[in-house]
Amino acid sequence: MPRVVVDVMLKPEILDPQGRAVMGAFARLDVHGVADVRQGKRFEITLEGEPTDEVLAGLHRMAEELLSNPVIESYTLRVEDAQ
Amino acid sequence: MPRVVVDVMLKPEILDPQGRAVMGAFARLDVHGVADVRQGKRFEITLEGEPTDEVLAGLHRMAEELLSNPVIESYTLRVEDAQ
Amino acid sequence: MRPGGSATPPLSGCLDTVDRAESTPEVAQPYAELGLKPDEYARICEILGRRPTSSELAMYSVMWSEHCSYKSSKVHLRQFGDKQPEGGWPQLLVGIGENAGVVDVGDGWAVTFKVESHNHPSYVEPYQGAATGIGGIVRDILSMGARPLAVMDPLRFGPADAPDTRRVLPGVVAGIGGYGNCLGLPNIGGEIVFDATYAGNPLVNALCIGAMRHEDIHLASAKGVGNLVVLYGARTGGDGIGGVSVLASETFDADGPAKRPSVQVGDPFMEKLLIECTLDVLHAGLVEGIQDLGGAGISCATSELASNGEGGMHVHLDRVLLRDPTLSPEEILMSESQERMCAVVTPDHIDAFMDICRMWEVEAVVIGEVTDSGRLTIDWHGDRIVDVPPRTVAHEGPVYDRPMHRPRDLDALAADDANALARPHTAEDIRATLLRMVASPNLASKSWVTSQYDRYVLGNTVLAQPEDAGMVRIDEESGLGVAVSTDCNARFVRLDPYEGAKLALAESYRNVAVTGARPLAVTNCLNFGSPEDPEVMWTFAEVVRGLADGCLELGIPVTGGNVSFYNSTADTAILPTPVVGVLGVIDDVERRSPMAWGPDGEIIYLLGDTREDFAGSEWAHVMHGHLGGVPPRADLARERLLADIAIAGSRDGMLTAAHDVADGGVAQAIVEMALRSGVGARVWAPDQVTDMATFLWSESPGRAVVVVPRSEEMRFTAMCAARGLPAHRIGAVDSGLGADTGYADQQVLQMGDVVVTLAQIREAHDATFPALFGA
Amino acid sequence: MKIGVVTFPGSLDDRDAARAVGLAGGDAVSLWHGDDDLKGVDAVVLPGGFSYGDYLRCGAIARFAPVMRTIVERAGQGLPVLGICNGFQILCEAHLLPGALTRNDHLHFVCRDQRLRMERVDTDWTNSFAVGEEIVIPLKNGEGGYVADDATLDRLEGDGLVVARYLDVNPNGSRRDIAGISNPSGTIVGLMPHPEHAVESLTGPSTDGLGFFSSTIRSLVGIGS
Ligand SMILES: Nc1ncnc2c1ncn2[C@@H]1O[C@H](COP(=O)(O)OP(=O)(O)O)[C@@H](O)[C@H]1O
Ligand SMILES: [Mg+2]
Repeated sequence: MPRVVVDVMLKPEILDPQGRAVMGAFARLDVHGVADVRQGKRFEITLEGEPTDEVLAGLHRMAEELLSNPVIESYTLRVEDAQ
Repeated sequence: MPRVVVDVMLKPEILDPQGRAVMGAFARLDVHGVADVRQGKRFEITLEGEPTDEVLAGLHRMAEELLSNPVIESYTLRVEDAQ
Repeated sequence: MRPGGSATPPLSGCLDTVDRAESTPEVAQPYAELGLKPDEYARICEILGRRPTSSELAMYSVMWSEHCSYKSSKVHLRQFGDKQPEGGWPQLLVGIGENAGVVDVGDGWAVTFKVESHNHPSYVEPYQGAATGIGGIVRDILSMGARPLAVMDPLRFGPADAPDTRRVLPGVVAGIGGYGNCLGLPNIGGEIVFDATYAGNPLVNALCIGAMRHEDIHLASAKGVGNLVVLYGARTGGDGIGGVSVLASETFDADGPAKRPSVQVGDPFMEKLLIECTLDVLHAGLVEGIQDLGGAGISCATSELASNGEGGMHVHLDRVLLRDPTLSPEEILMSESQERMCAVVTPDHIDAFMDICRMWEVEAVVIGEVTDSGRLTIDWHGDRIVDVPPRTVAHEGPVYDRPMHRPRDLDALAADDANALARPHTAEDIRATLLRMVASPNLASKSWVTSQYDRYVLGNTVLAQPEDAGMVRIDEESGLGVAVSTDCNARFVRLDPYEGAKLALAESYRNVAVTGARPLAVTNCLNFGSPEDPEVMWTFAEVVRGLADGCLELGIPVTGGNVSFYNSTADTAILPTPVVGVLGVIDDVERRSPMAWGPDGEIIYLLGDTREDFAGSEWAHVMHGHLGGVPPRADLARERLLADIAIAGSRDGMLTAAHDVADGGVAQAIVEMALRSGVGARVWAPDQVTDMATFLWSESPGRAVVVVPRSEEMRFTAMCAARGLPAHRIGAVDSGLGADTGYADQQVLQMGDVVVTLAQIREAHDATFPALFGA
Repeated sequence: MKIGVVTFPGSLDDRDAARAVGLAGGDAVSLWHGDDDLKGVDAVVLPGGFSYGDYLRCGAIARFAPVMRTIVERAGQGLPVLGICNGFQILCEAHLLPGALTRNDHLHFVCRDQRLRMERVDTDWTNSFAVGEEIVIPLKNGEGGYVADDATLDRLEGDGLVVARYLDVNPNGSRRDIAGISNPSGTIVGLMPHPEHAVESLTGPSTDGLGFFSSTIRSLVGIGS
């Protein structure tokens, strides 16, 4: 079945305490060479049928209104074939 | 700068209350044609230099031990060029 | 000077230094976009003897804003200081003007508490707005040297069933819980009130209480020339500086304004580290002066510290650790990034200070030093960008005595008598009213909200929601504790601001006293519409006058607070909402009176007089959608007497339970006590009141329901009689009523002829919030 | 009896756990996350809270603290360890106990007085209770749903490793109403609800929580099983 993936990340200018905590852990665990870590959300949406324009329009609306908070987050949406 | 993306998802057999809540909201908001929603985490890791084998090995170790909990989650890791 | 004017090209691409400001007096500055009036801008130029640099403009504009300078409210707030007993307030250790006032609670302990608003940010982004509201007030308490002990959250929302309330309320609640729970502070109380006027303008007020030993009190002042100024905590980012981007864009970026978030994001984990780190450096004696970074960030902290101290400070702004390296100096000065503190440290203590920061993994950097120049000077990579007298920034902002006018509709409102509304008379109607009232959003169970808050952490919570006041133990050895309540029936305030303010004070005072704690001090958060509206301003002035008079009558000082103006949408101002917090002390928390009554046979007394007081009542609001009439007058002498009796009754073991009577009247008080204990009761109207609806739902002030074991009845009623407080025997706790009333095996509440099971009441009471906001 | 209470950055109930140890008659010793020295304690409590802000996953970062290295090693040799709430999460993340704790099924943080049934009472932390005893202690968590695959759950049940189960309501969607589990030898116990908040009638819903702390003291002096 086709799958839509929505990635939601905090906008770059917004503080990401989670990403920072992970950065800190990397350092303590001797992982080097990392400049920055940001943590966001990933939604895997399995469709019942084909990704028609109508379905995708609905999902874009959801990505904008429900899955992300446009005040602090931005999203990307793409169609994938599920393996 | 090159970027590594790690996606962490709950294993399929583990209940995902967040994904389920999103499903429920889709239905209430009249978005149809969706069979399933799963919510996971996305890490965007910006590297200081090139994604050498050593750096990637360290990040794989982190993805396995820190970013995901293998008891309930699985991960994928890939190198991307940041735009 | 010629402020404004678009003829002169703006600066571009270079740093606006003091030298440059001197040599380019003609440069146009966007002061209006930053909220400054032409005469305010002119005054800045006059103070400096030149035009301000863009950094100076940033500082003045934010520090002279309504929020930071109290320019519209100052002339009125003075009454809190002026109206005091001869010889001053004995309990006051630190008064208004510091981050928070401090009161003496005995045994060498001092307590500080304060309430602040975070209304507008919480409307834009409910979760983060509310979360950072908690974070901000906690830092105010911390900066006095106190360990924060607990938080409370007085909230107001638009109609409970409005779609926007469904967006705002769950987000606000999750934000308060998300931040407070992670910080490890118990949430011990608050308010949730719905009214149409708050649609589009919710009120999110946050209160924090802290305690310290007397010798640990710290103040925000930069003393000791040569001492170092340390900025520690989170890195500075672009949070909350949407407004100042106009400066950055004109000065630095020809391609238009940089993208700057106007939303601040909180990191409660960092705040927890900041608390522990700060208490460690304070207790190690490493700090001369300390200040939190709140609304105006570094601008506020440096100018206030300097202004309160020797008067001089020099800052190297480029040393500030940044989260976003593209920030301009103006933006750094105005950034509202959360979880930062500023300390003044002597040079020989700086290493020890830094060690403690490292231990808590808190970043710290010396950004400047105390000087005797009388000036606050700030450099950016060696160039002077600020050179100002700090008092003019921090304390000598503009003051307005704004025009006032009594609202034109007040007489018409008063004439619209609530006592004339149709009341239920038959048992059936009364029963239906009872079930509808307990399920109405303002009276319904709030546990949907409060179960999202940790009330146990720290292990000293003695009373928490839904009790009348939150109570925490301060000293585990002696049992010394404090109780705090916040209250405001804004409908009373709307109908009569002067009396309404006193009634809010009286209610909060009473809520503290019925737990057995002796009221000691007051904080307030005055939430109003636009001060530029003369009717709002008049109402504000009346409220302050009422509060100040009331505090004098009750013998408790205002120790601090906050004013939030501009709470209005295009066509409506909010109900005037002066949230009043009262703090009380109890020598031994074991002696507290909870809300739940005890076993069978205990006698229920109603203390005080019941009159026909339906104006502004919840009953008029729920059953008739009515707001009008003349609210009751506050009788503060009676409130003092009631408090004395409640406190003595608790202390001497004469009371098993006590509950204040307010919103929803005696009916609501009895219902809450019964639900809390799970045991039924029989209740009847006192002789004084013939009309059952008046007995049940009138909101006459100065009343409380208390429960007395039979063995104490004589002693208790004798005490009331001797002191002249009416005590009406209105019922008895009775777990066996079910059998007599046709509900065998059930707990039953009988009020007059009305019989209802606790299960029925509970169902109505509990269902409302889940139905509105999800299970 | 010296019982260590670990403080991680973001630990919140460490003071409470220390108080509970004291009320039960033990000596609480504070242990610092960055120290790998256990200061000679006879048992360890990993307290509740939000170590590292609960960022990433609860307990995921704390698990790597230096003190945990020593605790994992000593736990393998039989040192009694109790993990409460965040401490339970850390124990699972450190693989000292099986399974994991996930987001509550209703997605809210929940704070309530929770009734539990005690099921395994021969551990170092529960030997003061009777089998089937019902107790009420506070529960407060956002990620307290216990999950494990069916095989693990069956093994936990079959080997009698479930220490306590939720009664009345399942507050977080835990599989099989599990509120706490133990290792086979009963030295390590993880518990989602908070016994340290039920040690004084003044501040807790009961004093039922004291039993957990007095149990270790009993077993350390050799009274327990
Ligand atoms: N309504 C009020 N009643 C009493 N004091 C007030 C009120 N509003 C503000 N204050 C006092 O004015 C001072 C400045 O307030 P504010 O700038 O909000 O302080 P901070 O920046 O520390 O939060 C504080 O001492 C505060 O308590
Ligand atoms: Mg302050």
